[in-house]
Amino acid sequence: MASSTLRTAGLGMQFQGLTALADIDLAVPAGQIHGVIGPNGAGKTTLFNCVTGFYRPTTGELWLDDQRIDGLAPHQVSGLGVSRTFQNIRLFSTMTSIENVLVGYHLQAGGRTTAGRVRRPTGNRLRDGLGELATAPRSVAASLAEIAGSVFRTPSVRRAEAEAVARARELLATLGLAGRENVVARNLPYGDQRRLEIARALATSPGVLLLDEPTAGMNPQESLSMVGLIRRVRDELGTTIVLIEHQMRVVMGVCEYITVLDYGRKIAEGTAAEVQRDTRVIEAYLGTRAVSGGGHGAA
Amino acid sequence: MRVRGHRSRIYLAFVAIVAMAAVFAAACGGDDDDGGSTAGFSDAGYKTAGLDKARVVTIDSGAAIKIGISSALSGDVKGLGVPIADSAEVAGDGVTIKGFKIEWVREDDLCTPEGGPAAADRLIKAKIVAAVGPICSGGTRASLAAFDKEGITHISPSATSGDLTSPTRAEGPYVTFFRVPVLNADEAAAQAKFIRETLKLKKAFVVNDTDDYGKDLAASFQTSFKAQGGEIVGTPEGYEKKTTDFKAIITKIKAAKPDVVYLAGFYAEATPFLQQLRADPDTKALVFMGGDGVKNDELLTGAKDAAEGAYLALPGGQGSQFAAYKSKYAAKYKGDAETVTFGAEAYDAATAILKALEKVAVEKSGKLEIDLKKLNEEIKKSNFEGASGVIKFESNGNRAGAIVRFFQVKGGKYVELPAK
Amino acid sequence: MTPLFLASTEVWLDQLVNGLTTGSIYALIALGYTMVYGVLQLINFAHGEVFMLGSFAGYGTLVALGGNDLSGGMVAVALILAFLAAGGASLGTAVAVERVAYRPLRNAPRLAPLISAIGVSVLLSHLVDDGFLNGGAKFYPQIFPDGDIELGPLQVTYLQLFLMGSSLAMMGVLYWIVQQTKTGRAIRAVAESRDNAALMGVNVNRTIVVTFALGAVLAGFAGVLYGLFFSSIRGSMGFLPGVKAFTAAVLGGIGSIPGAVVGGYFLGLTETVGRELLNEIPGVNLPNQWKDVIAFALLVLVLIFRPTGIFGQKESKRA
Amino acid sequence: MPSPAARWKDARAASWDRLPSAARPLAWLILSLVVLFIPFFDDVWMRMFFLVALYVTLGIGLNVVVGLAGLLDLGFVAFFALGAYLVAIFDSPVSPAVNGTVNYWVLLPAAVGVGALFGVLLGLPVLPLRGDYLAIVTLGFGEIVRILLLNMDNITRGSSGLYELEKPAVAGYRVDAVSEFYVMIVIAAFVAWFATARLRDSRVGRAWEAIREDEDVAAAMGINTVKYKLMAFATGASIGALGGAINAPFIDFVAPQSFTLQVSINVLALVIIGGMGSTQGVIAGALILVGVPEVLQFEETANLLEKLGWLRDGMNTAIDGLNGLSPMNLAKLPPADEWGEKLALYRFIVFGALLVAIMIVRPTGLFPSRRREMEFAQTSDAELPAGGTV
Repeated sequence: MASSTLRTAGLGMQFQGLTALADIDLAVPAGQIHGVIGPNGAGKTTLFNCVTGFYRPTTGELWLDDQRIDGLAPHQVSGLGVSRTFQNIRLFSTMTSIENVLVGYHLQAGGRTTAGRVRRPTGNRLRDGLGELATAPRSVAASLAEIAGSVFRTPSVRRAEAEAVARARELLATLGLAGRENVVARNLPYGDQRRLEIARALATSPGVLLLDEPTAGMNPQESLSMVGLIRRVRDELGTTIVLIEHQMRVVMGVCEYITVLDYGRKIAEGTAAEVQRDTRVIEAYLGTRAVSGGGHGAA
Repeated sequence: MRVRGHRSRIYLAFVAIVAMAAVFAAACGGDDDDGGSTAGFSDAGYKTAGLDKARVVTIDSGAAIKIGISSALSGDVKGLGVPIADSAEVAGDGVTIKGFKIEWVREDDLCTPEGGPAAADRLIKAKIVAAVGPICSGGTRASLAAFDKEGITHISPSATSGDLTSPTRAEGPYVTFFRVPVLNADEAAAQAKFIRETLKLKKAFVVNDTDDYGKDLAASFQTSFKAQGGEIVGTPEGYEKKTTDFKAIITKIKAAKPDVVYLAGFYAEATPFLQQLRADPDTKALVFMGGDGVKNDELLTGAKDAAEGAYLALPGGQGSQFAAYKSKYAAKYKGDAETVTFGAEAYDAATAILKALEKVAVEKSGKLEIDLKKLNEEIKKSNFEGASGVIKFESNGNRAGAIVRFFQVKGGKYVELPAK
Repeated sequence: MTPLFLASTEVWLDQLVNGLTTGSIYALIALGYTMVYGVLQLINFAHGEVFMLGSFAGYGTLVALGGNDLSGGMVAVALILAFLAAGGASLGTAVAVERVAYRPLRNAPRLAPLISAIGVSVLLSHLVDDGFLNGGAKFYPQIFPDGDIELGPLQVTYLQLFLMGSSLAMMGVLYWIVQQTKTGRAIRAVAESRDNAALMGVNVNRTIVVTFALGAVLAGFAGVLYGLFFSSIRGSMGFLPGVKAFTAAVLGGIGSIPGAVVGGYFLGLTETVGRELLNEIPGVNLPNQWKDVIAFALLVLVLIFRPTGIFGQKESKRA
Repeated sequence: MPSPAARWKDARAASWDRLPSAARPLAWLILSLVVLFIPFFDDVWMRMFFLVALYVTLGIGLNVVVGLAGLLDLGFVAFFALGAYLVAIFDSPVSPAVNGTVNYWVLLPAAVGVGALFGVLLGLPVLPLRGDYLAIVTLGFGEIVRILLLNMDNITRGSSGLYELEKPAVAGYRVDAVSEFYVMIVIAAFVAWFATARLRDSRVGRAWEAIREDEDVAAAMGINTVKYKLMAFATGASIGALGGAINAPFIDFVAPQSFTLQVSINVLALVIIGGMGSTQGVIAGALILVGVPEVLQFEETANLLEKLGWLRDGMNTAIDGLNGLSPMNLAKLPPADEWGEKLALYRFIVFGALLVAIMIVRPTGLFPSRRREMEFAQTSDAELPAGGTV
C-alpha cells in the first residue's frame, strides 16, 4: 500500500495573538515511524490539526510528497492520503464497528474522486469561488449519480458495497476485532475502541497515518501490544506513521526518529538516543515532569 | 474549528443577485386583475350541482331538519366566527317547518383553505339540507366545489372577495353559492365618494393588511379614489395580521402629508394603529377612514380617545328585522347585536334558508320531503326585508343593491351620519 | 440643490427612533434567550410566551387599579406595580416551565427539550387565546402622559424616552448582576462548563433556575413596555417578537450578553432605517410588509460573514 | 457459538439489506390494504387520512435532514410551498404569470427537481453553519419564502391565492375524489420511504450518520461534509416539494396562509415525537399530531363521548362528595355530548400539552430507531446482540 513523505516548512499557527506553533520544519521520509513529543501544551495536537486541514496554518507550507496541502479542507487532505486518530477517542459512537470502518472506506467505496492533485485555494476569494462554481456541475452530476445508485442499488454499487464490507471485515480481523463487527462502538472495551479508531483511519488507505497518543490510558501490557500493532502496520502496509506519545517507553521502543516540541517550537530532533541526551529536552521536561515519568498522558 | 468560508462568500454574490431579482420582480408588481365577469348561473352549472333535476331529501318523522353553519369556531378568527354562528342560529329560534324542528350543525372551518372543505364534508356527512357560511373568502373558495357536488346551497354572510362569484370554469358561477355581504369593491367606491364629496379631501394614504380582504379592499379603494379625482400619496403600506408596531408606517404617513389616511383591515390592528397615530403630534388630527372590519365595539373600548373622530363605513343597511334579531340575540347570548360584525348578514342568510324551506318542504305520510333543486330556486328568488336590509340576489349569487352607511366616533360612540 | 437622499431628515430621524424603540424590546427579550442558551444550549421557544404572560399580568394590574381613569401620581404607582406584577408572573412562569418541561429532559437528546419548549409555547399561547380571550385582543390603558420633546428636527415622545431609558437601565442592572455578583459568577461558570462548575461547588440546578428567572423578569418588563407602547396584546403576541429576539440573539452571537443587546438594536434599526436605506436605491420601493424579509436576509448575510454572530466567539475546539 | 463470519452473515441478512428487499412484500401488503380499505370510509375520514399521509410524506423528507444528517431545519415548509406553487403557477387559470396549463405529470417530477435545486441553493450559505444557527436561519428562510409569496402579486396573486387547478389525469380519467388523491399521496409516501430507506442503508446514509455523530471526524475520514449535508438537504427538500405538488390540486387553493411556520413545527414535532430516524415513528407522529385533532371534530367522536355520560355522572358525584368535604368548590363537568366540541375547541392546548408529555415520558420518541435508543441506553460495556433492524 501507499507510503508518502510528509514535510513542513516554517509552519506557524496563531490563535488571536497566541502563538501555538512557530517555524516548524519537519521532514518525515516514507515509511518512517516518527515520534512527536513534548510537554503538555507544546503544540503537538495543533500540529496534527494543521496537517489534517482542521486548522489553516497562519504561516509556512505543508507538503505531502510533491503536493502542497496547507489550505486544503480536511476531506481533501484525507483524500490525498493523510489519516488520523484522536487523543480522546472520537468514534461514531452509535454506529457499529464495521460501520465505523466503512465510513473510513467512504472514498474507496465511491471511487476516489479527490485522488491526484487537488487545487489549492489561491487566497483570492473570487477566483477560488469561481473555480468551485466551475466544478459544480460535475459535482452535482456525481451527487445525483450517487443518490440514484444508492436508491436503485445498481450492480456497481452493490459490488462496491460488498467489496467494502469484505475489506472492512478483513481490516477488523487484522486489528484483532474479529467478531466485534456488529457491536456498537460505544459499547466496546477501551482498548478495542483505540484499535477500532486505527482501523477506521487505515480504511482510508493513508500514505501517512497520524496517531494522537495511541496508548493513552492503557496499562503497560496493552501499550506493548499497541506498539506491536503500530510496527506491524508500518511493516505490512508500509504506511508512514507520525505519533504523539507521552509514554517514553513507547516512544523509545517504536520511533525511529523523534521531534521534540516545546511552547510551539521545535527544540530538538534525532533518534531516541540523541534526543534523550539533548540538554534542552531534559530542561523542558524537568520543568514539568521527569523524562521517564511518562505517566498516562493528559486525559 | 476550521478556518474556511470562501465557499460561502462567493455564494454571497449569487444570493445578492437572486435577492435583487426577487425584489425587482416584486417592486414591479402589477395590480391584481380581479375584474371578473358578471356572468350568471348557467344550465351547465346546474348540471354539475346535480340540480338540473329534482334531488329529494327525506326527513323521517320526529327527526329535525339539519342546517349547517360553517364558521371559525376556534383560532384567531374565533372572535368574529362565533358571534356570526350565534346570529345565524337565533334566526331559527322557535321556527318549525311543517311541524319539523330545526337543528343547527356547527362545524369549524378555521377560516382557512384547508378547514373550509373539511368542514363542508363534515356538514354534508351530517346530512344538512343547506348551510350558512363559510365566513372567510379563502375557506369559501376552497369549499365551493364540495358543497356544489352534493347540491347543497350555502349562503355566506361575510365572504366579500370579488371573484368568488366569477370563477374561471366554463360552467360559470357555482349555482349553490349565494352571499349576503356588500362586496369590497362597492364598499370602497362608497368610501371614495364619501371622502371626495362629503369630506371634500383630495390626498389619501392607504394602509392595508396583507390578507385577502385588506388587499382587495385597498386595491378597489385606490381605483375608485383616483377615478373620483383623488390622489393616492406615498406608497400603500401593508402589515400582517397581529401586527402591533405601526410606527414605521406612521413615519411614512407623516412624510407623505395626506389629507386622510385610509385603512383596509380589522379592528384588532386598527386599534393600536389609531393609538400610535394619535400619539404622534403630527398625525394627531389626521382624518381617518376605515371599513367594516374596523367598525367594532372593541375599537371603542380599546382605542378610547384615539378613536374619536374616526370615520367608518359599514356596508349593509339596517332592515326592519334588525330589532327582532337584536332582541333574540340579546336574550340567548347576552350580547349586543349592534357589535356583531356580519351578524345581521348571518341572520338574514339563515332566514333566507328558512323561508325557502317553508315554501318547498312537503309533508308526505309523516315524513318531510325537501327537493334541493326547489330549495335552491327559492333561495335564488329571495326577496324580503331582513336585518341588513332587503335581501335579493343577482343572477350570479351576489346580493343585489349595495347600501353603505357611514359612522363617526363621537364621544366614544358610533354616530351614524345622515346619508346624502 | 438636489437632496442627498429621497427621504427627508425627519423621516430618517423618525425611523431611527422607531428602530431604537422596537430594538429595545427585542434586546430585552433577546437577553433571556441568550442567557438560557448560554447555560443550557437550549432554544427556549417558550420565552415569547413568558413575555406574553408578563404583559398580561401588567395589563391586569393596570386595569385593576383603575385602567384609563388613572391619573397624576397614581400613574407612576400603578406602573411600578404593573412592572412588579409582570416580572413576578414571568418569573413564576419561567421557573415552572423549567421545572416541568425542561429539567426532566436535561440529559435527553438535544431536540427533545426543543420540542417540549415548542409544546409549552403552543400550550400557553392557546390557553390565553382560546381559553380566556376567545380569540380577541386586549388593549392596554392609555395612561402614559402625552407630550414630546423636540430636539431640533427629532421628535421623541415621553413614552418613547421612557421605553428606551428604562430598557437601558434594566440591561445595565442585568449586566451588573452577571458581572459583579456571586450569582453572576455562577451563571458564567455554568455557561462555561456545567460539569466544571458543579465540581467547583456551584449549585447547577439553582443557577439554571436563576438564569431562567433573570431572563424572565426582563421579558416581563418588556411585556409591559410593549403593551404601553403598542397597546394591543393577545395570546399569540409572543411569537413574532420571540422569533425576532432570538434572531437578534443569534445576530449578536448567542450566549453573549452584549451581543443580545447590540443584536436587538441592530435588528430594530434594520427593520426601519434599513428599509429606508434600501428604498434609496432607484427603482426599489419596499412597503412595510417587507421588513421581516429584510430582517431575515440580514441575518443570513451576517452569518455568512461571521458564522458565530457579531460578538460570538470563534467556535472553540471541541475536546 | 457460531463463527464470527457466520454471525456477521446473519446480521447482514437482518440488518444490511434490512429494509427494502426484506420488507418489500410486507410493505406492498400494507399499501394494498390501505388502498382496499378506502371504500369503507367517507370523505370526512378520507380527508383526515390524506392529511396524515401528507404529513407522513413530509415527515419522511424532514427525517433525512434532521434524523439522519442531524441538521435542525425549521424552514421545511418553504419546500412544501415551493412544490405547491410550482404546480399552481402552471396549472391555475388565474395564474397571472403563466397562460395555459402544463400537464400535471410533467410538473410533478419538475417539482421534485426544483425542490432539490432550491434545497441546494438555500443550503449552500447555511450548511457551513452548525446547530442552532442553522435552526434560526432555516426558520428565517421559511418566513422569507412565505412573505415573498404573499407579496409577489404578479406571480402568486398574494393572499388571493391560486385556484381551480387542472386536476391530474390518468389516461383520460381526472383524479378528483378525496380517496383518489389519498391513493396518490400514499404512493408518494411509499416512494419517499423506499428511497430514503435505501439511501440510509447506503454509503450516503453512512456518511450522513457520520456527520451527525461527529462532523470533524467525518471530514477527517474523507467525507466532504458540505456536499453530503447538501445532499441531505436536497433530498429532504425534494420530498417536501413532492408533498406540496400533490397537495396543491387536492386543496385547490394555494395561498401563503397555508405555509406558515406552524407547518414546519408540526412536521418537526411529528418526526421527533415519533422517534427520529424511524418510519413507524413518522406514521405514529402524524396520526397523533395531525390525525387526532381532526378526529376530535368528527361526529363519531362526539357520539362516542356521548355514550360516556355515566362517566361524567360518576365524576360529578365524586366532585359533589369532594365539595361536601372541603371548602373547595369544584365546577362540575359539562354534559358529555359537549365534550367533543370542547375538545375540538381546545385542541391546540391539548396539542401543546401532548408535546410536552410525550417528550418527558419518552424523550427519544415513541418508536425511536434502534440506534437512537442505544444512544440513550444506560449500558456501557455490555455487548448488545448483533444486528437488528434500525
